[in-house]
Amino acid sequence: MQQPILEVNGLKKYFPIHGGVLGKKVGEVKAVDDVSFQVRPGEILGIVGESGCGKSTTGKSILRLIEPSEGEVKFEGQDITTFGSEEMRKLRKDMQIIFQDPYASLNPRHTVEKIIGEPLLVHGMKSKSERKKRVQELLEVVGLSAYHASRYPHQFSGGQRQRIGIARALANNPKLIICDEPVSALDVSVQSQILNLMEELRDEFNLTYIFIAHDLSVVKHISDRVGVMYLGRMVELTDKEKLYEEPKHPYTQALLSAVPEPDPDIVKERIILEGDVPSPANPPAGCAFHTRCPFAMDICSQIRPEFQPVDNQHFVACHLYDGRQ
Amino acid sequence: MVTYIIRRLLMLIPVLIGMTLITFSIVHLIPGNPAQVILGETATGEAIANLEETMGLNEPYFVQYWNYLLDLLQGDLGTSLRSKAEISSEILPYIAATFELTFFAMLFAIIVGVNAGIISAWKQNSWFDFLAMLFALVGVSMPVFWLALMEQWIFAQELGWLPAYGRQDSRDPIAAITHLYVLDSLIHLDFARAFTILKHLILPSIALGTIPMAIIARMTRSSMLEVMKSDYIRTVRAKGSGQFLVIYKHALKNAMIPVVTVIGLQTGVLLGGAILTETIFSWPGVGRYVYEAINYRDYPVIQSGILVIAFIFVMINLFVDILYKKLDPRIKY
Amino acid sequence: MEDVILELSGLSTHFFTDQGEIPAVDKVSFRVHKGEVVGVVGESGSGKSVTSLSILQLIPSPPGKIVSGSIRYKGEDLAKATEKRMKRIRGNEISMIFQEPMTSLNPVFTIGNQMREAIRIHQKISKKAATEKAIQMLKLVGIPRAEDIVNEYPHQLSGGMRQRVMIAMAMSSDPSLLIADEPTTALDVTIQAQILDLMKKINKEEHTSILLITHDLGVVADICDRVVVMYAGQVVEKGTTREILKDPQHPYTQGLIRSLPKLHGREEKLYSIPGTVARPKKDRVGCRFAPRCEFAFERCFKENPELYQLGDGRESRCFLHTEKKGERLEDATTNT
Amino acid sequence: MEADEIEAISPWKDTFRQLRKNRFAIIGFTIIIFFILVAIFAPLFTSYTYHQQDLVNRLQPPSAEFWLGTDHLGRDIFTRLVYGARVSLMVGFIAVTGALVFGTLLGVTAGYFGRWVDMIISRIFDILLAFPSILLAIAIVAILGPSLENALLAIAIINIPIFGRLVRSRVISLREEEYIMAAKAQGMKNGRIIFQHILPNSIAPIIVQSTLGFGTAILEAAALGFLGLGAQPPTPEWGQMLADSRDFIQLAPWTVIVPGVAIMLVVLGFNLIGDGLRDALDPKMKN
Amino acid sequence: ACSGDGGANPDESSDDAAAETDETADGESEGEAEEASASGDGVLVFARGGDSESLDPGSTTDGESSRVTQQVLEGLLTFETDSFELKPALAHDWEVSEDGLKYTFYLEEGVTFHDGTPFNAEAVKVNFERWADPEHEYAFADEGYVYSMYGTMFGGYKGEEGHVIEEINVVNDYEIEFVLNQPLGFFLQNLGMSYFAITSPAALEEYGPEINENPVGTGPFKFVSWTKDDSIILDKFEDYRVEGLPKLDRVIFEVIPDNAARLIALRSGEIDIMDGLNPDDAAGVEAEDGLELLTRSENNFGYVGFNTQKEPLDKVEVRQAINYAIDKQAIADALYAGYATTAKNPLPPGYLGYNDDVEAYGYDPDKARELLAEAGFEDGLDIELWTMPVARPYMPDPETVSQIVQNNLEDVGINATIVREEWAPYLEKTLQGEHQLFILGWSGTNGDPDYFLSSLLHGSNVGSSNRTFYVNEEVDELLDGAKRAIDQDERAELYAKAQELISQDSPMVTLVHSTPVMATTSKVKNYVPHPSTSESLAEVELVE
Ligand SMILES: Nc1ncnc2c1ncn2[C@@H]1O[C@H](COP(=O)(O)OP(=O)(O)OP(=O)(O)O)[C@@H](O)[C@H]1O
Ligand SMILES: Nc1ncnc2c1ncn2[C@@H]1O[C@H](COP(=O)(O)OP(=O)(O)OP(=O)(O)O)[C@@H](O)[C@H]1O
Ligand SMILES: [Mg+2]
Ligand SMILES: [Mg+2]
Repeated sequence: MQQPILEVNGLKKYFPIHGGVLGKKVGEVKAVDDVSFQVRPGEILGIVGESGCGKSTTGKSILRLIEPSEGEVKFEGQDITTFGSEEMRKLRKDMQIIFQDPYASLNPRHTVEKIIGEPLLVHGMKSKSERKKRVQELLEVVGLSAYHASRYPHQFSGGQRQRIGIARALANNPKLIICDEPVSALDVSVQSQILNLMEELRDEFNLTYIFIAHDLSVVKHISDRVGVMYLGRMVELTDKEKLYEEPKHPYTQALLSAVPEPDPDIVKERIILEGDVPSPANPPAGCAFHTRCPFAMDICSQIRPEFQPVDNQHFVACHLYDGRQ
Repeated sequence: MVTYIIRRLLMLIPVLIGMTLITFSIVHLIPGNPAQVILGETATGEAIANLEETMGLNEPYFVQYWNYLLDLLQGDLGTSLRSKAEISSEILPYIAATFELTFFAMLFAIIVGVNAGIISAWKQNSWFDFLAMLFALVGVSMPVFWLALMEQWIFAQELGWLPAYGRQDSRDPIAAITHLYVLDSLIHLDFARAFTILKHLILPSIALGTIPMAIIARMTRSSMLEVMKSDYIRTVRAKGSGQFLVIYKHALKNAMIPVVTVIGLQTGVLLGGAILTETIFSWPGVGRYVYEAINYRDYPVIQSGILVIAFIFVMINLFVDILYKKLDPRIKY
Repeated sequence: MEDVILELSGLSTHFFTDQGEIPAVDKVSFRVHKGEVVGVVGESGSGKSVTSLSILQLIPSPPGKIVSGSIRYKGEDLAKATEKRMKRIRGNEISMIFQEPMTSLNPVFTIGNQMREAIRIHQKISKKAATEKAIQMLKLVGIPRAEDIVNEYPHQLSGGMRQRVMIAMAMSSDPSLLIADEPTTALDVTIQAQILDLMKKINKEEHTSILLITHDLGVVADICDRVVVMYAGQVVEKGTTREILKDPQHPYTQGLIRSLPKLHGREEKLYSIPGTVARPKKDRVGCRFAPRCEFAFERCFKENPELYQLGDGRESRCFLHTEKKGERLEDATTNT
Repeated sequence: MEADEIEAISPWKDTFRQLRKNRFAIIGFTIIIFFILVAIFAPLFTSYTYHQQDLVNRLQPPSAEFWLGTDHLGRDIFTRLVYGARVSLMVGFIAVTGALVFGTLLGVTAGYFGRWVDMIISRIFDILLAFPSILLAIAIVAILGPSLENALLAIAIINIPIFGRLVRSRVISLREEEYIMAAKAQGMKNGRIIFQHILPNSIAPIIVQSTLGFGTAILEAAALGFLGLGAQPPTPEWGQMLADSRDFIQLAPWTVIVPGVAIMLVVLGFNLIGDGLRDALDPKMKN
Repeated sequence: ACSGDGGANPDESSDDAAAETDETADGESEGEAEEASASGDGVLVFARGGDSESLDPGSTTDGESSRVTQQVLEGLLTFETDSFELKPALAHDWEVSEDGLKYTFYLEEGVTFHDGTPFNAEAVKVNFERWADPEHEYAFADEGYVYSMYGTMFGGYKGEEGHVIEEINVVNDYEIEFVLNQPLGFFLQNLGMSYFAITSPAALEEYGPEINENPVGTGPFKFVSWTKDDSIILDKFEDYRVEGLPKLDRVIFEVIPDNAARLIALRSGEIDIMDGLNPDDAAGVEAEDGLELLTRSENNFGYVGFNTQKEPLDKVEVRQAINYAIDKQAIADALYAGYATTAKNPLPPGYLGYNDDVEAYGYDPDKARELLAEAGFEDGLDIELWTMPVARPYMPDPETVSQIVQNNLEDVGINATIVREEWAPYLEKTLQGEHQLFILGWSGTNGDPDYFLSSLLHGSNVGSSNRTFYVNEEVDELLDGAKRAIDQDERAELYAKAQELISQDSPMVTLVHSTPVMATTSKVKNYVPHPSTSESLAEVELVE
């Protein structure tokens, strides 16, 4: 098998909660709680889950935009959590991120030229004219025109801004791009433009994506493999066909059944989950999903299920599949 | 809640220590020898040296500071060089006088400011709004002392409607209990006197309260406008509530959250501004106490006076913070 | 018709701003029948919210103003009703819930306080009785621990719970019509499923008509009987849910449906409508969708098409429906 | 695409456009420009000097000869007023610049480096802010001795924590902005992030605060002048002019009214501009 | 002349909680009146610009304090109502020995203090010893009490070389004897000063260092309450030694710092007497019905001093030139609105030995320029002009004076830079001689010329009150002789001579003697402002 480009082992990110008279740490938000997966070069790994389940934190921890609390992140075989700040800075050429909010992720006081040109500058392209040329090239790649370079972000529509964000991410020919919900803020009709663009770019530049989203159909559309997160944990991870056709984890099943589809012919057996997602500051013991799980057993409230392969490359964290590997 | 208050109090400790250090240093950096001031133009060098000795002025700086801290911890603010009285007891009537003035100034500022702000927001872009906001802008641009002089000139001198100075009818002084004269006269059930005392409060309160009033009015207006745009106000309207309920119940409480902070800050500003107003209206308050002390180089009074004012200011802000949390249930303690 | 509860005809709401006059809602007409769930779909900025707010005269004014048209509620024109009359309608005859459950409740009052207020505005009952009614309503929408919840503040509840509270509040005076402006957009899928379920239940059990505003065609498929599609302030297509989703007539509707990634079935490269969503703009000539339309021809840029009646209450705003161009439209559909 | 029709407008141009539409701001600018011109060309307006005494013509009411009357030393009030504009504008400028420079430095340091640096700087701000400002200014001037320079210094000092806190809070909130995180993700160094991304985006509130600060500084200087702790005679500082004329309010009200109105107008001018800028720069007004 | 039965009328001290100030809380009810119900008749409100510092007269030199203590306490002697002529007070008679070293006083009998204890010779002795001896049990030196006026007037304190009082002998209850170690020409004059008023020894015992807030004397009014920076209330002392006095029931001293406000209050009738009228307002007051304008006689002078030991002011020509350059009349007219006379001597007219023959330096810029040229400064010179930061009766607006002086000097080619210092550093630095030109003044307290001439110009006072650093041995000798002489004519002659010399040497520009103006309502009768700035209100009446 091919050497993975990225390998995440036991990644954890706990945010401290301060309180009490002296403002001591009184608890932690377990935003990401022991997540492991691998990404192969050239593939698109989708990550889905409900709001607050830790998708963004996972993405940002991988890039060390948030310092992970624990765990290992290996990029091309090197554990980058041990890198110093200068090493890390250099590495950022190869690992990029696209943010959810195209409005917030562009500096409102910089022109598009500056926004896209700056990463070039900091990674060594000193010549102004060279940068200018490259910026125009990039703009065309993402479907904008060269004359857009002198504009400011607020003069663009959401979709166009997201294109600028993508151009910025592409500037230094990265190997891996983490896409944190890149289309969820966009209009439906524009969303497909961006999805198509991203696919084209992947093919053209042989990129690898981690594609984070909460929209199951979008993830399904673009990914090769999909991981499902619940309350800071990865509960299921496998090829997309397998996941959508025969989901194994009860949460995945419920999730898939709950998605309304624009097709009156599909009559679904809805699994309506009771209650809300528990707080990550105080996750249930054992399996985090047992409080809402229709198949919950005694063991579920006591022992945290292992995240393990049930079938070939089909990882699930659920006691229902204990001993089926 | 209690933990929050305790935490805030603990956080105050470094601030308080810093404050004592500053007041102490300020006072000791002021040029001029208090012994010289006490003895005046006619003093001999020897007499001055003797007095310095007795007053402990030639101890090393940090020894003096340490002694000062120890005394403070025992509630001892020192002894006034000028009156030779215990500052901790002498200062109380001054604080009461300032408190009364500040209270009424703030009352004026809040009542007028908040309502003007509300009506302005309600009738946005009406002529009332325009005039009120213009007035508020002029209000914040006006020097307090000038306003005080103008008031005194017009209302006391030219029109003779209101008394020009002081806290009460000087011919007929009140028997002070709390030194808050309005309260005292009510305790005595002497309503005629309460009326006179209130009359004395009008001009200085307006002079002192105008700037905060203008600031509060502007703040209330913008805060109200902001709140009025919010989703929950739309919800209330969708429920079929009338405008009055919308404004005075739902919008006001939310809009007051930032306003309360401003009120707290302004109260502190008032305490400072009181120095000017108190001098002009012969108000025997703590601002004037400190100001006179500066002229007199009354070290202990300057240092304690500034410290006490700053302390009150800090306490008001603490109180406001707590109130703030009470108004806004979202905030966790 | 007897059972028409709400009928908008030619409703235009404009905003008068520094940037000029914005026709956010432009001659919108549709009906809601008794017991029916009507969906209004359209992308962001297409005028859905403004339409719904116009019905209850909740448009922020200034800058907004209903410039023409009528809103007939049980025969009465709400566009001309006085504020006093509107107060009695709002929350009583017609209730409304909003997209953002996080911000739609007043953060500084308890749930009970806000619900009681909603109840007592329209019903002369004691405070205690109102509290009881509130608890009863909360139970109806499936909120556990309703007795405690009434004493809690909005921030202590999750998004789904808040949306239920909003629904409970809206339902507390038995309205004939419930307007829901994107009630589930801010919620997670599993929670959305709960809320949609609840709305269906209300529609079935209380026979409340629902005007559901959404941009999610999936939601429409799930719950609506009929659908109105909006684009740039105008209605571009109307029909039953099945008709719209299975046999869209307007190029925009077609494009929209084709550009959605599917959860089921094989996926292929997504269709995409070029360009960006048009904002409503005064004095725009031609079809609003023309710049993005792959079928656009000369006329589309010169005149704005009207809604063509396609029979059975189906309507579509496209010149392709004129006889001459009829076939081309057919072509386009079969091509999908 | 519609966006194509729009030319590239920088946020600054945009602000300027907004500002031009704001009638109050225009009035403010007019007032301030008027006073600036008056200050620059002071000697052209008058044939007197500001310290020229004429004891025979003490306390004269306004007349053709003395446009705004004379003060208790027979000096022409109009002349003093005109020269006083120099003092007031200078006070505002120097005090605000001083406070701005030091406040920004401290604020950026505290906000960006956090931890104990932030702790110490923030506590210093807290302590300074724990004193009512005018009181602190009085105390500082009392240490240094009354003079215009010292009053300026005191006003600058009491304004430092105001700017400092503002900048610090901007820096802290910007640190969490996605575009700052994006900059970090591009591999930019701290210095670049501070100077290219954080500071330019903090400028709007700083400008607003500076403009309003001009007004407050002038008021504070006047208050110190009034207490005899600011500019010293015969400097025609407005607050000090008020203090001088205070005893003559009944005999010669103009001596008191005129400087007061001047102070008010200038401060009003700055406040109008500040308000206008706030509206123009408020990001909420956009989109 | 009055009953000696010591006890106060018990009715008076009812309801004392009401008027209690903080320090009098210890059950002392004497002197605390019922709540102020006696509004209207018999209540006089006297408004001034600042509060008293201390109501213990010996421990302060503050005029605002004397003004009040004058009503509450009395000394052995006092002054006539409008001059420094002595008249009896607690001592009805006195004798001076030939050599001027022994003074015997015969005290009034049957006088009681306000606390009911009897006044006697022992009380006098206790008071004088308290002032003289820092170790005395009532000296309260540890609390910062200093009796500087005593030190100044009697040559120092116990054990010091110049201290003139050798011993004090109580002959009997009503006869007391002061033995001096050297004659002091103005010894009796000193005893008339309000600073040397007698406090009840019982009160000293009772209040200790808080005596400054609880004065107990034998005066016409007794102390009731003191609200700092606001008001001091005194009530009629029913058992006052003089029958029929005081005529008022109550006196309230009110603090109103703002001149304009004080005048407004007078107009509206809120107050009866105002001190510190702005001279510019005098004309208005005079013209107004219902208000009276009063003046105090001249008892002070303001001056521009020279540091005679510093370049270029060590040259007498320069000093004289400056003297000619300054337009004193203009200052008197502009600043004092005419309520001042230009001065030619550092002694107010009417004082013993005032030399009217001294020729004044008139305003003569040409002469000034001439003299400057003579001294070698034909091209002008630069000089510092120090100006005092506080107003005093002799100098109600020093800032303005300095500006006028600056202007005058400019006319003769002297470029004066105004130097401003806070009051304390000002006094310190001028003592140390850091200054060149400086503005200051002097007010009389005991009506004796020595207090003016020696303090300001005697060589031995360089480093204390002589800030001109003027030392002329001839002048010193004259002054010393005058101080020791007891014959007043002889003294007068010596002083006149000294003034002649001083004028020639020109160590200072004597500017003006001011006549401070005051205003009262027309209801106030028998109020006579005293040159010392404090006067007894015993005779004052209010009539409608
Ligand atoms: N800086 C932070 N401090 C404390 N808690 C945080 C912080 N950032 C995130 N969290 C918490 O961590 C959890 C996971 O957050 P995260 O943003 O990763 O979720 P997400 O899956 O991306 O959600 P969404 O779909 O809303 O973007 C949440 O409960 C969030 O409240
Ligand atoms: N207060 C307002 N002032 C000016 N224009 C407004 C205002 N509110 C709405 N509009 C304009 O009206 C148009 C329609 O807005 P509306 O809120 O109805 O869209 P929507 O379909 O509800 O979109 P979304 O899906 O984003 O909620 C928009 O183009 C918007 O610019
Ligand atoms: Mg996220
Ligand atoms: Mg909407």
